[in-house]
Formats: sequence, structure tokens, C-alpha cells
Amino acid sequence: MDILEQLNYWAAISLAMVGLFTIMSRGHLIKKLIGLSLFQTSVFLLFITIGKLSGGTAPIISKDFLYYSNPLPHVLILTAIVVSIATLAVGLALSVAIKRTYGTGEDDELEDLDRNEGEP
Amino acid sequence: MKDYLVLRVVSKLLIPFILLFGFYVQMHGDYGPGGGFQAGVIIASALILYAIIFNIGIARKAAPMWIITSISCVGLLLYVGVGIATMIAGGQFLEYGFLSTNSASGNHTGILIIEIGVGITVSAVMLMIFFSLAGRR
Amino acid sequence: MIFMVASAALLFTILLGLTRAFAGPTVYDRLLAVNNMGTKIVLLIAVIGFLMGRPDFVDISLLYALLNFIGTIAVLRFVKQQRRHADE
Amino acid sequence: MISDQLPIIQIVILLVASPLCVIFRNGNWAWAIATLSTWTVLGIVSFLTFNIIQEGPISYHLGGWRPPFGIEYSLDSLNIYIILLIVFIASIILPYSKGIIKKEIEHNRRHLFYSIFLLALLGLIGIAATGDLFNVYVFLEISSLATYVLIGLGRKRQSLKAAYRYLIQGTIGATFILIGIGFLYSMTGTLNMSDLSTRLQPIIDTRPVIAGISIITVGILIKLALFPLHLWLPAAYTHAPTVVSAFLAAVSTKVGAYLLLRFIYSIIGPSLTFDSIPLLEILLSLASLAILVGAIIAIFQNDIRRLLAFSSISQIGYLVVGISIPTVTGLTGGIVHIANHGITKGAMFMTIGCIAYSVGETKLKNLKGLAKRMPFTSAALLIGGLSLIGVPGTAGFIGKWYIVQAALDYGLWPVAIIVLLGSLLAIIYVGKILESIYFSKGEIVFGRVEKLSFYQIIPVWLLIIATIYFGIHTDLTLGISIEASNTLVGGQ
Amino acid sequence: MDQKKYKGEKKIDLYINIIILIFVLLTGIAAVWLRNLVASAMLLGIYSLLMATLWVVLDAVDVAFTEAAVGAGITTALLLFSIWLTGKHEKKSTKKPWLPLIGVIATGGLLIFGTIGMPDFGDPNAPAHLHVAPYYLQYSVSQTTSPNVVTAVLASYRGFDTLGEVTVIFTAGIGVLALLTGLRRRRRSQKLEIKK
Amino acid sequence: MFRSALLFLVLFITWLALSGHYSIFLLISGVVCAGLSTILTLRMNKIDNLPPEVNFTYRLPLFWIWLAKEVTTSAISVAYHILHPKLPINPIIQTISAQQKTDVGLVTYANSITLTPGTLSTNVNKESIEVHALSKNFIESLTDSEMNLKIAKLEKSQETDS
Amino acid sequence: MNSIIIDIFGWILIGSGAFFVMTGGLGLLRLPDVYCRIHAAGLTDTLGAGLMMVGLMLYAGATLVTVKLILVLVFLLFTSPTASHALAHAARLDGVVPWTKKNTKEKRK
Amino acid sequence: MPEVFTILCIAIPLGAIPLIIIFGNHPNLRESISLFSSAAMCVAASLVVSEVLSGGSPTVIFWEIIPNLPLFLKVEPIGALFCLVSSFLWIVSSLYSLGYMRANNEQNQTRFFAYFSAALGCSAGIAFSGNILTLFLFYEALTLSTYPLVTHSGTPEAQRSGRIYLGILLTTSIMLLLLAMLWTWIEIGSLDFIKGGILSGKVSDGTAAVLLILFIFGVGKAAIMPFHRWLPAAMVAPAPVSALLHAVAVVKAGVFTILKLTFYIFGFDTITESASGSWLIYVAGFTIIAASLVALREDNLKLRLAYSTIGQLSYIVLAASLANAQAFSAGAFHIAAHAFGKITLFFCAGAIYTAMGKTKVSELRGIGRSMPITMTAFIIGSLVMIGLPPTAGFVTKWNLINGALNADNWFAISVIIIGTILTTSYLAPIIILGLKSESHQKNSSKISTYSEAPLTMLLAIVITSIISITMFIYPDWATALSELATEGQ
Ligand code: NA
Ligand code: NA
Repeated sequence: MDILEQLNYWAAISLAMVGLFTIMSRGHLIKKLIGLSLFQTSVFLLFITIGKLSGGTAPIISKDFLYYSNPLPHVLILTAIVVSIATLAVGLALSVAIKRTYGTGEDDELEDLDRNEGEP
Repeated sequence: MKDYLVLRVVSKLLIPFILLFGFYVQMHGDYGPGGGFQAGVIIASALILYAIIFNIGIARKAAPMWIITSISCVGLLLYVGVGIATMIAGGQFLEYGFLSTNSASGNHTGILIIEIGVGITVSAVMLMIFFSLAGRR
Repeated sequence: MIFMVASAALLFTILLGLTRAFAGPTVYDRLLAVNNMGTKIVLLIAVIGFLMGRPDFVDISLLYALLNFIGTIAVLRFVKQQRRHADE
Repeated sequence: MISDQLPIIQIVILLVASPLCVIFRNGNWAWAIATLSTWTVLGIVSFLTFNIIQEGPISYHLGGWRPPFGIEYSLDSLNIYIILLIVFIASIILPYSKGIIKKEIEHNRRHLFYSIFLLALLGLIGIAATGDLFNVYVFLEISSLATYVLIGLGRKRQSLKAAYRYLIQGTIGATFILIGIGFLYSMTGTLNMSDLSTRLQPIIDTRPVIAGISIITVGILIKLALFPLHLWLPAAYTHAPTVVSAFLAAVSTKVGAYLLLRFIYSIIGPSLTFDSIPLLEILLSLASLAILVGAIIAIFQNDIRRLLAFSSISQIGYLVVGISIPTVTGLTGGIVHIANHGITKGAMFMTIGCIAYSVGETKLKNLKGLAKRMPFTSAALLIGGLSLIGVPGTAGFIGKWYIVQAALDYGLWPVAIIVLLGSLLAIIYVGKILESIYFSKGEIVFGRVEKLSFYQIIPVWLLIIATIYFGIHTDLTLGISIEASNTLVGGQ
Repeated sequence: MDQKKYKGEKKIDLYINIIILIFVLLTGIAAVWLRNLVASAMLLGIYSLLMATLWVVLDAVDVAFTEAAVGAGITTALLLFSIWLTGKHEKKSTKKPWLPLIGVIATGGLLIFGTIGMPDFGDPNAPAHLHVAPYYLQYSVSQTTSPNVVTAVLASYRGFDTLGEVTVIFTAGIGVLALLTGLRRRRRSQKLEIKK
Repeated sequence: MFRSALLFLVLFITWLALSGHYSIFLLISGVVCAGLSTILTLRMNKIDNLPPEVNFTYRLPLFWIWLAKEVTTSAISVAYHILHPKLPINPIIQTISAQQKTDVGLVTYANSITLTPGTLSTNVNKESIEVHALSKNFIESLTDSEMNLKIAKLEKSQETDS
Repeated sequence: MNSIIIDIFGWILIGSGAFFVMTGGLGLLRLPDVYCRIHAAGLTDTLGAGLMMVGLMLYAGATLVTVKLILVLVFLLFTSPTASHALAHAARLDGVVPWTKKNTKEKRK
Repeated sequence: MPEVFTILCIAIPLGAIPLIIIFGNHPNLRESISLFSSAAMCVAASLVVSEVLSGGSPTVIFWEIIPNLPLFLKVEPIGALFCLVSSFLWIVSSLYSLGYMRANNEQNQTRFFAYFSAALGCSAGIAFSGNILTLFLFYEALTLSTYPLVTHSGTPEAQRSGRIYLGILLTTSIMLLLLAMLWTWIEIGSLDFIKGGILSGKVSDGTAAVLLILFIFGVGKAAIMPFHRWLPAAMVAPAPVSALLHAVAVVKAGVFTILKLTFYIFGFDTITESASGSWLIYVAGFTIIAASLVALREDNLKLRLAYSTIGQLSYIVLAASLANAQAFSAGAFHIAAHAFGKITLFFCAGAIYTAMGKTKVSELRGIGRSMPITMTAFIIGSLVMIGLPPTAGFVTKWNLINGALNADNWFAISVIIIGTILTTSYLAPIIILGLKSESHQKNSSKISTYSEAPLTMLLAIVITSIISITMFIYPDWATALSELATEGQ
């Protein structure tokens, strides 16, 4: 039972690690961004879990309920979701621009292309 | 043209309802889930659906880039404007209570207006991003 | 209780859908799986709303019923465009 | 009372000006709007600085909700000092950008550039001004996103790559901070910094708090570009538009340093000496490494901007050394070096912008004989270089003096020696620049020298004079720094 | 609805939560595992949808709503159009993944270390439920007339955060516009100097 | 004009169904929002020249009920096919003729085919629809063209109504 | 009394809905090609979803929730065949060859 | 009023720089400016000296860089002596450079005169510094302003030497001197030069010992082994520069700094009473002997003189480490004595190069015949180095030996004696060779004709050698200053 209590945190951390590992080990610009998204959503999971109250319900006040889950993490995560989509958008725009100017979407190849043009 | 026939007919049928749903989410944020951001996304999605089933050129004609861009500014300015208004009314920045004689109803008004600001900016920005990315070839 | 049974059934079906989505083999198989899972999740959210005593959350189901379609169409449009581009 | 609202008005002005730049759809108008609004903000911030020095810290409750329920702006001598630096640099860089920008950014997106510049600026101010931990994250993201874009607007295609990598690394950093905020929130239930600080004290040695503190620190260090988390920095500084390089080099990592200070001393605060993680020791060792590694790599660079970028990595090491010595002297050194290095680096990157504008070159080997063709610009570079080395009489000296003093005081003589060694290495890399533009013989590679306008000359020399002024007349910078460090570690 | 009846099924949310979590993990891993980026994008759509369900289970309906709105349409569309422009297939990276792996495991270890000692799932005595949040729940309706506390906190108590959030999205919009405007005209040239 | 008014009305009713709060303010915003949606839709129609010609007749609910019955029977059949251990399917593709004159009619027919489990429209041409069926017996219900006729009728009644 | 009737019908409706949903899911896995699988998916979308929704409506009673559930169902019934058709259409155009018994026999040879 | 003169001593040479640059294209005007400002500086320095002799101590405070740590000037006797010597020698070397630069058609003459001027301004600053920080500032400025002089020719060799020059001087000053300065600041909270030494009685023995090491080796300009390499390396510079570096500005600034540090920071007591002082004697002694031995083997004339300088400087360090009034006064005196003597020698070397194009000792056979005046001056300079009458060098040696006897330090005495013998043995052969009759070598036939260097150079040589002798006859003004400094100790 103890393990179950912490399981959400661990899942969040595992997701974060999957995302992080993808960012570091994968070469395609957009794959990295997908990894980044994963990494960011893992944090959402962490926060929402913190906000959960057993026996509580969604924090929309109604006379039928007494206990509500914590609304604050929800608010924070709403903002974080917006941030993550904003980041994704800018990242995608950069990837597209890179593809257009370099002709490739693979991170490793960018390095070679620049080196070939005599740029350290 | 027939390629898209089914899609187009059904989508055009759906789009007004998606838009309306967006507006509904916008206006009922304080009662249930949703609010300005979600509404903005839904409204933008409706237009994106339109852009996808027709083509982006047509969609861009329906909503020219410079207008969208200006609209995105308007939303942000609306939000800041509420803050400035509350300051002029004698409160702190974004202290909506000063928008009305009664603090609670002032808050209600404030929340509504800023949510509309959020909705405007979000929908405009989502379209800007989509058109910028999809407009390229 | 029936809500729990329903959720269990839906969750199980989602797992089946996931398997199809992972396995493919064509992009259309995945897309089908994704689209279909969308429907199941619309149902699941509605059922969970009832299960937790807050059926008014059906708004989320409604939202998803509307938007799932857009996602599917976007993918199709994309696949088509790419194929046309490849033909040229 | 309008003066009560000034803490927020500084942000509001920029928040209005930024969309206006977009709406006007004209580069020149946007420039005028940006410049005027920034100058107005400079006026406001100066007034606030004066007020805070006279009457003490200001707390502003946003939305009228009292903390910890609402978001609080709490301005004290530390953050008003940082804000003053940021706005001061921006006020100088904007006029400077007037002509320079024409060579780097096409006219049809110049207004967007200014809009984004203002967003970056307001993000940085927001980070410094707020007293709410999550609000820090929000404004961090505003400034970061704006910065990624600004970097990506560079002429060369490498700028895109640099922006992309910064985006990835910066987002990882910010997300680390967010994770940490989650851990701390879970253990305290609050986001307000001062409230958090009090609630953290009894549980400072619990595991979640330790993990939270560690992960936030790592996040901040990525933003701060402390070695070995500096990977994004060199390319970003090298390939961004020169105006942006100057702005970034002058202020952006400085805000990271501010965050580190705030986090360590205002939030973790009195229980700093907990045994579970040797936070300061780790910081100190990384910073010492940064000083040496940054400087050594700088020596081997061939592009003047890249060289200065690595010099920044080394200088960031100094900042962190100062910050991680928990005495008034150490913090004073760190804090005073934040501004002094900011001004120096800003001046140098602006000078390099002038050079790039005039001769279209930033490669050292192609700048032979520059001193003959652009004597004043070269002199500016020389003075900046002296300050980087930390020659007495320049701004760069003051911070190092305090840092070494603090290190010796604290019994960290190896650190003191490393700091001095860093200065020595600085002599080599600065010498390398000077040698090529002053003393190298050989054919002059660059062709026509384009004349600079007063829009460039006056801002550059303003900062250069500031570099000397703050090296000699230290009442303002040292005064505030000492007061700030007193409030941070006053009790000890 | 009957309060007691619901209380009886108290832990059911934990179990559903765990099952969905497993799905989420599977989908997430699959999304990054596949080298076909289109498949990745689609799986990311599902991932986000499963997350939305999870949020409902965890009482975060507003978050669920947002996640569904963003993940179902916008993200997928943006990702796909970008993939279309940058290439559908990912090449095998030649890099050795050991170093990242070590870094990632270290970070994960630190975080897992941190979670031991965190409040239990849904623990009503967790500090997060005892400070600040009760204030919102208690006063939201009387102070802002908004029964949705999330909206009240978002728009009023922490309205400034939301202003920041709008600014973030505005920045992204203007930024994408600036980055992609005139991209066609931006030359691949390495020279710094350009003519007007 | 009439269509626009109708659209507005339908949207406003939908609003009322969604809202659940009937304060004056929300009613007014309902009017405004329904209006806005209508205007946006009209603007799109003007640009793309493809206004969906939707009208409601009394036959429509009847058609739906009939369709529901069709769907149920074929669904059970499909379920049988799926659950049968031997998977007794024999998919075929066949083109069937379509008598609908309007786009909406054609689309309704195509979608109705798809909606009925066991059959799936894969291509819509001017006068015919290509159908994929799980086995021959599913397509037989289409070739007897009951559905085809019903939808054509639906179309005609619309014409007479308006 | 009333609630027992609701429970009985609810069980039947939702239960059979769940049955069709699961059968559809199984079909998605079992059937041999994308076109066939679309049929299975249709099963979930139509009868599965429909029965379940009606069951839920029973529990919700005459409230707004029922109205919304109806809306959800209507939307599903509109979008699901459209998406299926578009999918099949795209697959056809893309040249995905439909599976037939003949096909597999040939392959086996 | 004396404060004004104090500032003028620094301001005149620095103020001359822009004028020199502006009139860079008018050589006559440019050099007149140089000469005129050197004269003006000399006058100002004399006025300061007279003020000091009458017991005054002009003080000028600029700013507090750091609370309680101002940049300020405070004139004390040996500083005044150093400044006077430098300013006077500037006149002479200006005269000399005028001839040298024109005769050798050197490039970038404007730059040369500008930096020359800057170097003088910096040494005046060093002379008058009121605390270590101010001194350090001018010390570094001096290094930087002489760097372009060292690399004047711009050849790769010159650049390499320039790097060694900068490298050693900056490294030692930053790694050691700055560290020591900070340490002192932390220990005492003051960096002012105060009679009796600010460290005296305030720090432990060990600290004092470490500080002494840091300070002494930190002053790289004093060329104490092993940090002496820069000096021979800098020999690639033109002769007037070598003269300036090795006789006036740079090395004198170094030993002057050491005198000031031992006297005003440590105080005699700290050095004698603690064990810290004794190692310094050994280091100085070792440097004297080792440098002389190297000089003995060096064929290049300027290099030999350079090693000679290294040795001679250590006499002053030796004097400082003996830490008594008499030795100290000898050291102070030797700053002046060695300055005049060594500058004479370098001037001679430059003159020989200008007139004959010779740089090696072995080529100097019979040089005395064709350059009698130069040869005479060379002999006088050598006597100063060796410490024989009738030159100023004798005064130094006499006082130094007395000082050593006072301190009862037999090691010092033996070093002085051996050093003197070695000095004789590396200088005498040059003189003997120069005085020899015409060689049997055919290609040296030209030497027989009379061919002195240009007039201005000759004038400079004559002036410095005359003063070297005058200082033997009238040592009072200089000894008065040094005794004034040690008064009461
Ligand atoms: Na809401
Ligand atoms: Na079907």
C-alpha cells in the first residue's frame, strides 16, 4: 500500500526521465521537442497529484460536497500548460527555420554542415 | 473537389457549433471547467479545421495575418487595461473590487473581462502560429 | 457499481486500442486506433464523471468529441499532402 | 497615489508598449515607442531606487490580495539594484540599436523585434521584482521565450541553431525549477517567498525539501550558465544579433545570479548550514572550475564574440564564488560584480556590434590594424578589456577585490588564488584581442569602414565611461550592494 | 448526490488513477520510441488525452479541459505541419546514449529520493491542503462570486500570473511570426554584411 | 437570410441547452455569441462558396429511427463476426449508385453507409459510392437501395418545404 | 422504487454498451486490415457509445447533463462516420490494398 | 601648493601624451614637447623634494574606491628621491632618444614618445603613492605602458619577448602582490604606508613570513630570481627603452616598491625580530652572485648589462632585508646611484650600436679609440657598478657594508665582497678590450677613425656620467632624503 501512495510521484519522475533521455539521446529536432513536451507534462502530474485530496472532489463549489481538492496546483498547471505549448510553438518554428536554412532536421548533421563551412 | 466532399460538408456543419461551444466555455468559466484560454483554443481550432479542409490560402483570406496579429494585441491590452482601470479607480493593479460598488460583483466583472482578453489573445495567437507554420512550403 | 464496470470495460478496450496504435502497421491503422480511442475516452470521462458524483463534467466529453475529429482530420490532411508532395 | 503604484507601473508600461509596437507595424515607430517607454521606466526605477534607499523595502499586493493568498511584489535594495541595472542597460541599448539593426533585421520584422525586446525586458524585471516563487517561473518563461526568438533573429543561420539549443536547455532549466517549486509547495503549502522561508525552516532537513532545493538550484544554474551547464551560452552570444548579444551579456545571466542569491539567502536563508547537502561547497567548486575553464577556452577562440562569450562563462564563475561565500563581504563582491560585469560586457559587446557594423568582421585574424582605422572604438575595447581583467580603476576590479577578500577571510585561499589566476588568464585573452587590433602587422583584411552614427557612439561611450566611473566612484554600486548583502546575511 | 455513498468508494480513484498512469507511461514511451514521427505525434495526442482523463480522476477538471483542448487539436496540428516541413523519419543517432543515461538516472535518483517523505496520495493532512488553499475554497464564492475556485484563483487571486501567462502566449505568437516572416528571403549566406 | 436566422436560432437554443444559468447577462451574451458564430460562419460561406444546404423536415427523425434500427441489427451481426473464433469474414469492395442530387444528400448517404457497421464508404463520386463491406451479406442491404431511396426522399421533401 | 428501475435499465444499457465497446476493441485487434478494422471501430462509435450514453442519461434524469449527453452523442454520430470515411478514402488513395481471402491464400502460396 | 606640484609630477607627463599624439607629424615640435614636459616635471619634482626636506608631507586624496580604501598620494622622502631621479633622467633620456630614434630611423616614433611619457607619469605615481592599492594601480599601468616599448620593433622576436615581459610582471603582481595586498587588508584593514610598518606587532610571525614572500616575489619588477627572466627578454627593445627600463622607471619602481614595503608595511622590527627577514638576505645574495656569474658568460653587451642590473637590484633588496637605518639609507641611495650609473652604461651601449652597429662584447676591440668620450663614460658607469671612488657607487657600498656590520651579518658582507669581485670581472674585460689598440682584424679598420654618436646622445652620456661623479662628491642631498625617511627608527 505504501508503494501505491507514492506511485504517482514515481510515475511523474519516470516520465520526466523518459522525456529528458529523449531530449539528450535523440537527434531529430522535433523528436527532441516531443521529449520536451513529455518532460513538461510529467511536472503537471507531480503538481496535480500534490493537489489531490482523498474523498475530495473537483474544486467547483457545490452544496452537495464538503471536501475539495486543492485548486492552487490546478491553477499553476494551467499556466504551465500554456507555457509548454508556447515553448513547443517557438521550438517548432525554429526547427522549421533550421530545416529551411540547413536542409536537415537532424541535430548531428547541423554540426557537420557548419564545420564544412569553416565555422567552429 | 469531391475528394473532400464528405469532410467539407460535415465540417461546415460542425464549425458553427464548435465556435458556439468555444463562446460558451468562454462565458461560463466561473461556473464550470474552462475559461478564456480553453475558449481561445477551441475557437482557434474551429478556424484551423476550416483551414485544413479548405486550404490555408482561403483561411488566411478569411482572417488576414495583420488583423489576427492586431487582435492578439487587443486581448493583451484589454487585460492590462482592466488593471489600469482598477488603478485609476483607486485600487491596486488588477484589484477588480474597484470596478463596481460591491467588491464581489466587481470581481465577477473583472474576471469576465480579463477572461475575454485571454480568449481573444489565445485564439489569435494560435491562429498566428498555425498560419505561420502551415503557410510555409 | 455499474459505472465501475463500465470504466473497467473502457479501460480494457483502451488498452486494446493502444496495442493497435503501437503495432500499426500503416499510419492509417494507428490513426484509426487513435480516433477510436478518442471515442472511448469521451465515454470514459463521462462515466468517471458519474462515478465521482460530478456528472456535469460531461463538458469535457463534449469538448473532446468535437476536437478529436479535428486531430484526425489534421493527420489525414497531412498524410495526403505528403503523398501529393512525394508524387510531384 | 500614483507613486504607490510605481512598482507595478514599471511593468505595465512595457506591457502596453510591446503590443503597441506590433500594432504600429513600423520599425521606426516601434523603436520610438520602445525607447521612450524604456526611458520612462528608467525614470520610475531610479525614483524607486531612491525611495527604497531612503525609506526601506516596498511591498505591493497585486490585485489587492494580501500575501500569501495573492501575488506580492517586494522590492528591496537587492532587486531594485538588479532592476536598475537591467533598465539602465536597456535604455542605452535601445538608442544604440537604431542604426545597427538595419544591417541585421529586415524592415518587415523590425517592429516585431522591438516588441519582443520589450517582452524580454519586462520578463527580466518581473523575475527580479516578484516575491512569489511561481510568478518567478512565469516571468522567467516570458523572458526566456523572448530571448530564444531574439537569438534566432540573427543574420547567420547558426543563430537558429543556437536559439534552438538554448530553447531546449533553457526549458529543461525552467522545468527543473518548476519541479522544485512543486516539491517545496508540497511540503509547505505556500508559494510566497517570505512565507515559504518561515515554513521551510523547521523541515529544512527533510528529503523532499533537500531534493527540491537541489533541483531548483540546478535549474537556476542552467539559466545562469554556470559551468558545466553553460553549453547554450557561447553559440547564443556569438550568433545572436549584436544588439541582442549586448543585452544578453549585460543582463540576462545576471538575473540568474539574482535568483540564485534570492533563493539561497532569502528562501533557504538562516538554515543554510544544513548538513545534508553541501550546497555552497558544490557551488564554490563549480564556480572555481568555471573561472578557469571559461578563461582557458576563451584564450583559444578566434572570433571575438565567441571569445567574450567564454569570458562571460569565466566571469559568471566569479559571481557565483561571491554568492557562495556566505559573508557580507562575499555577497557584496558577488552583487557588485553583477552590475560591474554587466556594464563592462554590455559595453564590449556593443563595441563589437559597432565593429561588425563598420567592417563586417568579428574574426580576430581579420581585424588586424583595426586600431588605426577605428581608434576610438578600439580604445573602447581596450578599456572594457582592462575591466574584464579587473585592473584597479575599472569597474571589474571592485567585485574581484571583495571576492578575493571574502575568500581569504573565509579561509578559502585556493579559491582566492583561482580568482587571481582567472584574472591572469583574462590578461591573456584580452591581450589576444588587443594584440590583433593594435600590434599585429600584416595586411588589413577588411575593406571599407562604414561610419558610425551618434546613435552608436554615444551609447557605447556612455557605458565605457560607466565602466571607469564605477571603478572609481563606488558609492552607488557598493553602497547598495553592501546594504543588500547585509539584509541577506545580516544576522550572521 | 449522496456524500456517504461517494465516501465509500474512496480509494477507487487511486486504482483508476494507477491503471491510467500505466497507459500514460506506455503511450509516452511508445511516442518517443517510434522513429516514425507522424506516429509519434499521434501517440502524443493519445498521451495527452489519457492525461486529460487522469486529470479528471484527480479532480483537476480545468486542467483536463485544457489538456484536451490543446492536446487533441492544436498540438497535433502544429506538430504534423512541422514534421511535414522537416522530414517524417528520424535517423538513427550515432551518438552513444550512455552519458545522457547516466545524467538522467542521477536526476531521477535525486527526485525519487525526494519523494520518499512526501505526503501520501490524497493525504488530507498534507501541508498543501492546510495552508493558503483552504482560504480560496472558503472565500471564493463570497469574494468573487465564482463557484469554480480554479477560475477565481486564476483570474483574481493570482490574476497577475494569468497576465503573465497571456504574455507568454503573446510572446510565442509574435516570436513565431518574427522567426518565420521572410524566412524565404533569409539567405543561407554566412556573411554578416548585407545590403538593404 | 432565412438560413442565417435559422442557424442563429439553432445556435441560441444550443447555447441555452449548454448554459444552465439563465441570468440576464448570460442570456444577452448567448445572443451575442450565437450572433458572432453566425457572422463568422456566414463570412466563411462567402469566401468558400460552399454553404451546407441543411434544412429540417419531419422525415428526418423518422429516418434516424429507421437508421438506428439498421445500425443495431448490423452491429449485432458484426459483433458476431468479430467474436466468432474463426473470424468468418470475406471483405469485398463494390460500387453502388447514388441517386442524391445535392452534396448534402450524397454526404448523408455516404455517412449513413459508414455509420452502419459492416459497410464503409471509401469513395464518393457524383453518382456512385464505393463501398467496402465486411462480407457480402452486409452490402446486400445497400443494393436493395432502401437507404438510397429514403435519403433521396429526404432531399425531395426539403425542396418542397423550402 | 424508482431508483431500482433506473438501476436495472442502467445496468442493461450500460452493460450492453460496454459489451459492444469491448467487441469493437477486440475487432480492432483481430481483424486483418485497416478497412475491416474501421468496421469494428464503427461498432464502438455507434452502438457502444449510444447504449452507454443512453444509460448514463437514465441516471442523469431530466437535467442539463442529459442534454449535454445527447449533444455528445449527436456529435459522435456526425463525426465518427466522417472520420472513418476520410480514413478509408485516404487509405484507398494511398494504395493500401484491401485484404481479401484470395489475397492471403495467394500470399500463403 | 606642494600638493599641486605633487599632482603636476604625474599630470605633466600624462598630459604630454595627447600633445605628442596631436603633433605626431611634426617631429621637432613633438620632441620639444617631450623635452619641455620632462623639464617641467623635473622642476615640479625638485619643488616637492624641497618641501619634503623642509619636513612637509604633501597629501592628495582622490577617491575612496572601497570604503576606507582611497586612492591617494602621500609624498615621503624616498619617494621624492625616486621621483626626482626619474624626472631628471627623463630629460636626459629624451635628449638621448631624440638622437637615437632619428639616427636609427625607427618607426612609430610618436607612439614611442607617447608611451615613454606615460611610463614616466606612472613611475611618478608609484613614487608618491600613499597606499599599496594606489601603488599597485600605477605599478600595473607602468607594466602596460612599457609593453608597447618592449615590442616596439613589432618583429616576432619582439612580440615573444613582450609576452614574457607581460607574462612575468602581470603574473607575479596579480598572483602574489595582489593576494598579499588583500591579505594585508583583511588582517589590518588598512593599506597605507606608515612609518614603522602597519604590520608591525599586528600579525603573527608566520603570517608575516608568508606575506613577505608574497610581497617580495610579487614585485616582479625587482627582478629577484627566479622572476628575473623578463629583464633579459626585454633587451630586444631600442636602447633608450632599455635605459628607461633598466635604469629608471621599471626596475627602480620594483626595488623602490620593495623598500617601501619593508619600511612602511613591515617595519624593521617585523623583519629583524621575526625569522622572516633572514631568507630574504639569502635570496638577494643568491641573486647577486648568480646574476653576476651569468653576466660573466654573456657576450651580448646589452644582455650583460641586463644581468648586471639584476645583480645590482638585489643589493637594494639586500639593503632592505638587513632592516636597519644605515643599510636602508644605502639602499635608497643606490636607487639614485645605480640609476645614473646604469643609464650611462646603456646610453653607451646605444651609442656604440648607433655609431658602429656593434652589439657584442667581443666586437668591441679598440672601440675606445674611435669613441673616446663614450668609453670614458663607460668606465665611469662601470666604477659605479663596482662601487669604486670617485663614483656614487662607492657611497652605496660603504654604507651598505656599514649596515651589514651593524647587523652583524657576515653572510651579507661576504656576498658584497664576492659580488664586487664578480662585477669587476665582467665589466673590466669590456674596458680592457675597448682600450686595446687596433686589432689585427682587417674588417675592423674603420674603427680607428673618430666616430662618436650624434651630439644629443653624447650630451646625455656626458651629463649622466658627470652626475655619477658629482653624487660621490656631494652625496648629501640624496642621503639627507634617505636619512629623513629613517629618522626616529
Ligand atoms: Na475555469
Ligand atoms: Na460502418
